[in-house]
Amino acid sequence: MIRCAIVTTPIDPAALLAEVTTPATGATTLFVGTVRDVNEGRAVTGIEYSAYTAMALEEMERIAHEASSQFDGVRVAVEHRVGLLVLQEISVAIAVAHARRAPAIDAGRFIIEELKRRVPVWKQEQYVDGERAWVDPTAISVPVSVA
Amino acid sequence: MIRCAIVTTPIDPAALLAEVTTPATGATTLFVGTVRDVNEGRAVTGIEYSAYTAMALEEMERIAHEASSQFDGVRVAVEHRVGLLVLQEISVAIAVAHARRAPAIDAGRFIIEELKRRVPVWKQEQYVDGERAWVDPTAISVPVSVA
Amino acid sequence: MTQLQVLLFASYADAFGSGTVTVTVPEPATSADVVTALRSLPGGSVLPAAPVLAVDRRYTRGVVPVHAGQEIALIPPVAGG
Amino acid sequence: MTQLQVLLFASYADAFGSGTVTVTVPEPATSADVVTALRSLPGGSVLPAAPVLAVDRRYTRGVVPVHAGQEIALIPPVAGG
Repeated sequence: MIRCAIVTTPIDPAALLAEVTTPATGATTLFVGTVRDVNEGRAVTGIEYSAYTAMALEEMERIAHEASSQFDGVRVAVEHRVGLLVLQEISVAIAVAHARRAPAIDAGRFIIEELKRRVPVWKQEQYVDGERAWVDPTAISVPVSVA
Repeated sequence: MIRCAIVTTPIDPAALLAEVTTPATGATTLFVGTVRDVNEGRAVTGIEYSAYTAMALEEMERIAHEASSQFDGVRVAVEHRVGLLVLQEISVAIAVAHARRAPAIDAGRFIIEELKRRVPVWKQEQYVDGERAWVDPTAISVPVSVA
Repeated sequence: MTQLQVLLFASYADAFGSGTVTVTVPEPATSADVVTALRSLPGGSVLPAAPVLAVDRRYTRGVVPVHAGQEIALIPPVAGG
Repeated sequence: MTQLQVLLFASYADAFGSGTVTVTVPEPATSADVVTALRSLPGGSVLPAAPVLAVDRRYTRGVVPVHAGQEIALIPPVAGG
């Protein structure tokens, strides 16, 4: 079982857990990414997530299928949210269930690492001083002029 | 922040997630163990968990503090349930939050591995045929005469 | 020569002032032609030495042929999760 | 000789028919004396070659001194999680 989605409304982590857990699974892992208040020493008030939605969804599904091939029997649900998120809101949730804990843990880790590396999603941080910057993990942040 | 508990009522994974997540954390992991329907080829209907409660709690706290030393800044909540659990019920939940994902993931894994190795909790599986057996991970299951 | 539409996102869309730009490229065209054409447009200086291109929602590597009818997109450094 | 109370759990409690047994051991006593005394009781054959002992809710390693007033427990193979 694999389900991936790009969503615009709050992610419900408990729903994802329930979705992947069955009487045949014994271990479920959940990874949740949340908006935090500081990045590179700057006070953040929110993050605007945007995506190349069609490709992001396909790439998430490719990653989930790769996880499924590597860790036979995993059940996977992945949601990535887009739009403006405030502090502590969930940007991504990855739930993985398996009969045994090792594949559930390893597949969950594989998926978040690949998602960060490959899924076309971007974030623009909004700072306390009103400035904004696109987050570029390959470089230092690029300031954006405020509209 | 560290909180460990042995509980007798259903574990609420969403509550544990919320407890460890703060504006300063960016990644939260959750590990959930659930009762599954088959073990070593036998159909299971439920598991009776028991514990040396006082020591189990202390050992969980020692493990959480070890995780905290190894992965500075992690916030940890661990609950292990005892009593009779039916299929799909949660026996253990471990929530870990950190500013960054690597410590959150690594600490979560450390805690479940150490918990399985060290925390004095036992399970007696109940099978479809009415038999019961103590689960001994170091050996084959020991059948127990049914009362 | 032919015209191709290219999808832009995030910092690239900001730099080019649009989420879609049209480039004129030789025929048959390659991904390298698309990048060269983009560089000559206003905002083109934002592009790194080797920008990442996706065709039909898959990443490409090296120089690949492209043609009208494909979904061509330039992918800034991703930052999801 | 002195008497010590030992906590038993799970399969051990089943084997000895109780969650607490009293053993008589030499004074000063060691964890090895406790195990030897337990083996001589009905159900004692359930114990493995090197049973795990906890004193005051901490695992012990090798032979350690024990005395009345301590919380002494025999820990069957754990199976939590």
